[in-house]
Amino acid sequence: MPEQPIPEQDPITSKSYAAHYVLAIVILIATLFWALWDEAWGQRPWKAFQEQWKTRYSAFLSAATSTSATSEKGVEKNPEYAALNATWKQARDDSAAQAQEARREVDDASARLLAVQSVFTDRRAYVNALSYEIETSTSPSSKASKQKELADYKKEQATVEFPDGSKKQFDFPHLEETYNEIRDERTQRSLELGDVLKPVTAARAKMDEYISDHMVDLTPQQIEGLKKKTADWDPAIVQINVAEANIVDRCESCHMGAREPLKISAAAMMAKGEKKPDEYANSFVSHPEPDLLSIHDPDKFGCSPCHQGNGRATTSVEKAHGNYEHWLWPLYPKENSQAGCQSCHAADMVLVSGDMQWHTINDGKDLFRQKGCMGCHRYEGYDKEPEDLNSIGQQIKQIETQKKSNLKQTAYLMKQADAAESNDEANRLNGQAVDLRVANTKLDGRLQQLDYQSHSLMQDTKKVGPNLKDVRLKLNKNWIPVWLKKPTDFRPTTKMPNFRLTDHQIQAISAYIWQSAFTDPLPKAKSGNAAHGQELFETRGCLACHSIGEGDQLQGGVFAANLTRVGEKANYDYLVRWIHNARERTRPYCPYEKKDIGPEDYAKKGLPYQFDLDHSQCPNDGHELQVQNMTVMPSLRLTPEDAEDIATYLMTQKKQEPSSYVEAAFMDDPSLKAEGKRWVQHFGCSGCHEISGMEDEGRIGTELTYEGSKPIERLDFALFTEVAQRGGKDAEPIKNKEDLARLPDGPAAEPWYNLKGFFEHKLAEPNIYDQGKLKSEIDASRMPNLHLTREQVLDLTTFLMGSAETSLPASYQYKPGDARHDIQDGWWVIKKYNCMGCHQLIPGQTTILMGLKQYQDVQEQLPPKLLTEGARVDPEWLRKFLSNPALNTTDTNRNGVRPYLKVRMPTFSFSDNELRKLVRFFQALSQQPLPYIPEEVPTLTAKETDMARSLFSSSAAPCLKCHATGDPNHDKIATAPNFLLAKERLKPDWVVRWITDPQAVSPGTSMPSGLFKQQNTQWVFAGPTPPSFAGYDKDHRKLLVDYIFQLTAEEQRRVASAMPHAKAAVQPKVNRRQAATETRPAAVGGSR
Amino acid sequence: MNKKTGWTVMTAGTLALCGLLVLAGCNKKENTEQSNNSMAEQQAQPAPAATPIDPATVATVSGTVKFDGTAPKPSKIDMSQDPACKGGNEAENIVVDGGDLANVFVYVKDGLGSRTFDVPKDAVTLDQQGCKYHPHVLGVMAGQTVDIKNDDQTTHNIHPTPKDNREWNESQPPSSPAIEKNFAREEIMLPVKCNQHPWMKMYINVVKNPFYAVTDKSGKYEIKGLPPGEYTIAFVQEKLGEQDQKVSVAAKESKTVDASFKPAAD
Amino acid sequence: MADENNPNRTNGKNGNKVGLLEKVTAGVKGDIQSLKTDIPTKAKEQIEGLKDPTKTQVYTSIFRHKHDDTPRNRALGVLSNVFLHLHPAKINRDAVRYSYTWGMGGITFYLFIILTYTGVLLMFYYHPSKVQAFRDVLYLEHDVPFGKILRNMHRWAAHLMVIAVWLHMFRVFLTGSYKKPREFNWNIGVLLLVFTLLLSFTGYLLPDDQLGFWAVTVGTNMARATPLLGHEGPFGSMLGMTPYNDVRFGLLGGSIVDANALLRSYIWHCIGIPIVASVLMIVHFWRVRKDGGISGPAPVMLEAEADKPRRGPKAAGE
Amino acid sequence: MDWRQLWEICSAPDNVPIVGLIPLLAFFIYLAWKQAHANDQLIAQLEADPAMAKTHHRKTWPFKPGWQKEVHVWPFLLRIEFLAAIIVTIILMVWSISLNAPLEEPANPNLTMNPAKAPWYFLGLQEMLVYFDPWIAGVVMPTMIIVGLMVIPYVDTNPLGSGYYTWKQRKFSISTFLFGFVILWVAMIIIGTFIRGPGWQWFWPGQTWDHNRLIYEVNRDLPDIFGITSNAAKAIFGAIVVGGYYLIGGGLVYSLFRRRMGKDFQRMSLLQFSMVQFLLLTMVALPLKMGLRLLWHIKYVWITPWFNV
Repeated sequence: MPEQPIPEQDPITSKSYAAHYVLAIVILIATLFWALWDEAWGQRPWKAFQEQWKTRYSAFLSAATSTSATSEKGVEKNPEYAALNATWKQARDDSAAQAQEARREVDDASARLLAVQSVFTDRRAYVNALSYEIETSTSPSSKASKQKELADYKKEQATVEFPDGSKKQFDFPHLEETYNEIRDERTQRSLELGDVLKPVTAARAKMDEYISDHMVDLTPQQIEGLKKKTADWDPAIVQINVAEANIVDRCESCHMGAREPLKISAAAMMAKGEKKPDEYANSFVSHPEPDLLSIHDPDKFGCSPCHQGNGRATTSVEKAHGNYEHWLWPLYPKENSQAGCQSCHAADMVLVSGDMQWHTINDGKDLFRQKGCMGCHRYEGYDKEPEDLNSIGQQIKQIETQKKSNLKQTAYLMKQADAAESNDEANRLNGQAVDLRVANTKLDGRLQQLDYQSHSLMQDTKKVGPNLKDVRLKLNKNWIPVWLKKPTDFRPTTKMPNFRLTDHQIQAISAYIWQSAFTDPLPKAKSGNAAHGQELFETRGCLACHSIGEGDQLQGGVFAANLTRVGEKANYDYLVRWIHNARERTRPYCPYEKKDIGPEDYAKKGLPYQFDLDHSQCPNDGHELQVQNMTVMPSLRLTPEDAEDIATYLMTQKKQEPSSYVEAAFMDDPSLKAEGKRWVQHFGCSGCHEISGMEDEGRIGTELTYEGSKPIERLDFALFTEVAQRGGKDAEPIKNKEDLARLPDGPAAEPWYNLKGFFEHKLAEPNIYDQGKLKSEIDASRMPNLHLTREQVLDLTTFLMGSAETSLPASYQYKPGDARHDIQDGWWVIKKYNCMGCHQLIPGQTTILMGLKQYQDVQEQLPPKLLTEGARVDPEWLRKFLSNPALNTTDTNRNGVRPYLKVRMPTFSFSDNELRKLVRFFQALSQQPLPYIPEEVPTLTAKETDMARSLFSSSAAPCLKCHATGDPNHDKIATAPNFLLAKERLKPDWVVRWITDPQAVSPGTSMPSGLFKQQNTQWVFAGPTPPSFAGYDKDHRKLLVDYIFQLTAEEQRRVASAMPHAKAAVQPKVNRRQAATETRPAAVGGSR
Repeated sequence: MNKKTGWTVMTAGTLALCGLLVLAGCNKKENTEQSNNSMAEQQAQPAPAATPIDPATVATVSGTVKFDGTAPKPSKIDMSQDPACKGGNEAENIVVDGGDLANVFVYVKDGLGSRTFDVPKDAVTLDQQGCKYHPHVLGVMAGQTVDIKNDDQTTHNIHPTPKDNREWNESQPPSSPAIEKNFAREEIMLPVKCNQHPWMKMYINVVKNPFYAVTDKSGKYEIKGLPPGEYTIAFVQEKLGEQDQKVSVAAKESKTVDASFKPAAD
Repeated sequence: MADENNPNRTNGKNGNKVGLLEKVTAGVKGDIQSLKTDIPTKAKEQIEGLKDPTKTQVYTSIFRHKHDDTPRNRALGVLSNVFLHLHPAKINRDAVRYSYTWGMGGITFYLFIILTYTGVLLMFYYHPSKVQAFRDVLYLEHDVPFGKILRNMHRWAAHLMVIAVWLHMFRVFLTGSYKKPREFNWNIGVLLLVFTLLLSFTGYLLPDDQLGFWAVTVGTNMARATPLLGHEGPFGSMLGMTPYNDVRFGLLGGSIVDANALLRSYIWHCIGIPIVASVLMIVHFWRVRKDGGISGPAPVMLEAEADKPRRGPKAAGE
Repeated sequence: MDWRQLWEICSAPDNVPIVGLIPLLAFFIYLAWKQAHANDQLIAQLEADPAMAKTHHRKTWPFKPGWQKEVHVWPFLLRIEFLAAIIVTIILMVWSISLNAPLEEPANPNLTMNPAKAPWYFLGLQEMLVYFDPWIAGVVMPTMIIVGLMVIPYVDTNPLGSGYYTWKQRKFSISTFLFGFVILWVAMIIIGTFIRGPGWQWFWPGQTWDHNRLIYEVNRDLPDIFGITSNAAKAIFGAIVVGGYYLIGGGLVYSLFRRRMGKDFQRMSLLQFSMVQFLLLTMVALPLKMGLRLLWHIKYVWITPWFNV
């Protein structure tokens, strides 16, 4: 087509581009408008949110106004309010005439003042200007002339026209005087007016105060204020900007209701006619935890430090929440929101705000320890005793070097001094030498402290699992391989995870464990009474940690092992020893020599084979030995017979006979030992167990302290990367039903390519990322299946997600230096020993024992609540009590304070370190200062003593009816501690609070409230008082407390015998003797 | 060709434009499905209007509660620790007289719909006499006042240990005025005890309707004034647990509903 | 303005010794008279004059020529305009066909202008430091009014410019426009291509994000292998090249892509390369004119005419 | 077929220009071919009819005596330029409003991106890294490209085809350029963008980019295939092979030029010709080396202690 038909007109010059231009320009303008729209609305979706907010919140407030008005009316109906109202009206009427007069006077004075002021200020300005010229003029002549001018001016008369029409002439000094006079007069009159109105204002304030005190919700006026604020709102970015921490959070641009004073629910924010809360309604709700916000003021903390997300972004929900590929800190999902606590509170074992426990994160932290995660994974703060021991060892070395060099330097200085040229020089050098010797003494002191520290740390080092050096003494040999196959088959609630071992691995591992264990002889124990054993087991408190029964029958705590089938695996003799004192070790271990020390080592040095906390030096080299089993199981101070009874009972707990286990001869095969050792090392068994030859093995897992800040690319989703990113039908790789049930959100349907998804899947089925991969035994994932529940996976996931490095400045970290630090430290110990299995430490916290059937009717048999323990007890006494709860060195088979309780406070053998931490913890928890300086208890006069005694023995408050007296007959029925302990144990101020309202201190206590009542300002006894009380105007409570603190055994006996007590009166002699020697041969249920 | 090419360029441009638009449209992921399940509806269904009770049509339910089996011998209680406690005392946890079971709390558990009932102004009395509670099982409506009296010459303390109500524990010296209390929430077999006399124990039953009764010594009870309808009647015994029976009563009917408890397994 | 109507002159002619007062009175009278008559007429005239704004001094000073649609004025419109005078007044009738030129050269230049403009605006908000850079981009995206579209336009215009340059070069090759006498301008064009790519590349690092960081890392890692000058290149280590003195170190101001690299990148991107590229662009445009305008569309040549001197367009006969 | 993966690659903001480039390039090649074809037909017609050649205006566009041979820039050119500016502005604005410039995580030297890719216009060079050592791919090659482009006007001695689209008159130069631009440059970029996934491995479009994919690939050196072990022998062998390639290739180019482009060849100076020869052979060496690598897994041809080719 070289030629085309030639058109008439030249197309180049004749063609019009008008249409093109019109089209192009229309599109261009449209694009421009689009850009403008995009800038104003498209990029600012929060504007739509705020519009919705205005309409919906206004509607909500209108609804709230009416309820508020009703409730205000309700309050106003109250006679108290009516009285206040009447007072107010009365005062108003009374002062009306006077107030009007005073007001008139003030107005009059003001008017006169105004009249004078206008003239005065004008003239004063001129005087000031002239004065300035005089001050600054340089020539004397002009100065003089100006001064004259000033004097003349001041003499000039000025006319003031007063409001009443009169005119007066003043020269300047008089004018000034008049002005000041009127001003003072007005001030005076105003004060008078104030005085007149004072009762009225006061009455009014009382009324308002009454309303706001008695209104649960906001008052209608307050709501009106909110309504106006909402109506006047212009769409604008709402942001929190904290430059110090680089926080810019605009979350409240959409979440407008987060900090509103009213509680806003999504349902309340639905648009009219909708059935489900939409995106808007959900975003307008109040912050669910206003108390948390009051601690963490959002104006200082912003939102993102806790919740994460992209605080700056406002262009879309997705962007603002940081839920896009390139934002490193996406919003924590709602169920994991407590992960945010971890960014500042990583050092806290337990997070409590007010009485609120943060269960998800607390349980996560607790599980990490309880399940023994730190056996394989280092995590800052967990199980740090070995590390501390190490660092103390280094410090000791350093100090010793320092000492040596000091000595050398001293010798050198003295030598120099001897040869010095002048006496001054010699004295100076000698002085230096002396200083160095003193320095060495100080270092000695430090060394001693470090020695104590390492003794403590050695004592504090615990293992999650049992000591496997004792397996030969302890276990049914044939049971071991069966156990290793799948621990949950034998004991569904065990902590021991499932390592997915092959049969060969099991054989090798059991062979190594068996062959490397101790073969020392065990003392033979007599067989006991199983029925009595069962009673003891159920009442002594074993169930606070241990459980018995399976499935629905399960009773007790999961802190320690479930003992349902313990009879199948245990060796009776060992069990007796264990129950009697679990800490009793077969052989001590010397970490320096890295060997277990036997009698032969002691014999070499001619020492007796004795090792305990007081004899913890290695006979070979004097280093600190591990003399205890590294278990948290305490001693219940049982008699050997009781221990035998319990053991006998436990040996009956079995489903099959121990002899029915298949003979495992391979365990004695020495050829398996070497391979077994490799596998034991490979699986990191020594992270949780003490195993011969592996005391110093390191952890085999990755450190998890900052696991939550790992970039997603560093987490290996292996073959599931694609499905995790894509979501959809086959997004869930876990097929195993049991494991699937562990996923908090059920099988994944959405994409789960994020930290949450990774952790949840890993925890639900630890080898999930091996699935489909061809891996050798060595390469396969070693992480065992912890058989967690759905909640536990959620808790741990939350914990791990929160374990992130934070970009917040150090000042945001919760690292308190004061008593709060003691609380932080204490929780680690409290959790370590499961104190909360028996004791309530936080209001609302339930203990394991509380949930047990046998306590439902006899709650007074529960261990005491420790809600105000620090305020209650003397810290020094507490320390003594904690180290020996029997409060007695010889008769230990009892409770020191509450002999009437069947459940027993065990002896935990706390180290000095832990004792210190615990005492400080309880004191700090009750805001008590340390050291404790006891309040001076005044000595009562004879009359006062008589009066107090009458209260003490009053039939209206028969104290000794319930409180123990030391008389065994009486104490059988006693349900409260002996008063004789009070002096040493209690703090008087607390006792006053206690007897005033025991229910407020320890809810549910047997001690009744209402013993005292308030009469005017005086607290008096609620029951009848003898005539001697007439005219006594002091506090009756105080009187009784002072008496109790002065109570002697003698006095108590006297009172007790005077009491109408049938049996106590019969044999007073015997009782007296027994009380005096403080022995209690027949404690409650203690013997057979 | 010239003109054609021109338009081709234009079309290509427009196509490119459209392509971009499509791309853009797809890239901005719609984020509409933000519905939040946890914030599910909390709107209560509007209560259907309760029909007032016509006193002319009310029915009566009565019956006897039996104990099926050998009655356990009530254990003696030793009250010697407090001389003020006089008289004999036996455990009252299962009181059987010739097969008739006393102290069973009978109430209409279900079937009244959304009816609400006024709280009676009269107080119920709980008496402590001879270190025993009278009665041993008490029925009371939520919010109704309970007067607790002490007729003994010793101090008692009254210590309810409820599950759903507030716990309290107050001392009551001899001849002191009655303690007035009430319970706000429904709770069956709410235990009350005295810490000073460990054997002292009784149960208060707090219900939301006036249709309840406690069986007497002969195991009899009677519930009056019940509007016609279908009900679930519950028999609750402190040790033997609860039994439910469905019953339908017509107007003015007098229906007999008996129950029988078996000894507990242990 | 009062010159012609100065009443003083007439008064003086009479020769009378008129008093000063009279003179002044007369003068003021004259002024009033003049105000009454002259000013309205003048105002009228001038308002009339505004009806044709092209005749005003302001207009003519700007446009220098009339706007009547005459060939002369059309030519002058182009020639007297500093922006348009890179075009000749008249061109080959077929050179206006975009099917021939594709318009890519012009589009490239236009994009360069857009890039300069948006780039300058971006510079107001950007600090080339490790601490600030990424934050500034976030700030641009979330806070600055029109910041997001500004950054987007800069980025996409840059990509578009690379494409436009390639297509321009492609077209120039296909039409043989590099041939005599335009050989040198082709070379300038090649250099401009290189600078366009370098401009884009230096800008890549500036947001200081992963994308830019790794792109630049990959890009500059090649410089390690420069023969002789890179420490991993052939003969490099023989010449004593180490990671701390080779050509890559010089490019980045360090052995890794870091704060110095960011600063260097920024300066090259905002100052260095734009200046060089602008100069080359001026030369490029100048040479287009000097080499005889754009090459075509020229009349086709026949094989036989290949070795004869090239005929002018006029020879393409009637 | 993993459509999601394909969509993810195509919709990555920085890949959109390439997605746009492909249809644009196709369109403009078509546009150029159309005009070249028309011109070629006209040339053929004129060659056949010398009389007509004398009188014809020699353009494919219609022309009538009396029409202006030159038109005013204002308004005939400028109106088109302005229109183009408006259209470009629209495209740019729409693009900028609808598609956000990428911004990824803050730079983190400790976290390597996989794949770490250069800006898209350099992906051709990055792709070359697979086949050549960095010093060739990253330094020598770009230099050669620039130099090669710059010498084009000086070695192209064909006076025909200046100022109009043609194919028949410039078969060699156009095909060479198309080969260099479309095949070696654009196609390499497309491979680098769409085909190269994690680990710079080859993924067909629609194949999932699996980060864990492992490929067994042993690359040998050419001398090894011939059982040459000593370093000196390898160096010499390589030099021979490379030298041989240029020698034999040079011969082939020579015979090609002599037979097919006699006139152009005659117009060329020796320097011009050897330049063309060298650049052409180097350009062709590129796909040859790629073929060696992709088909026979041959890594190096020439191994010396200082550099490898």
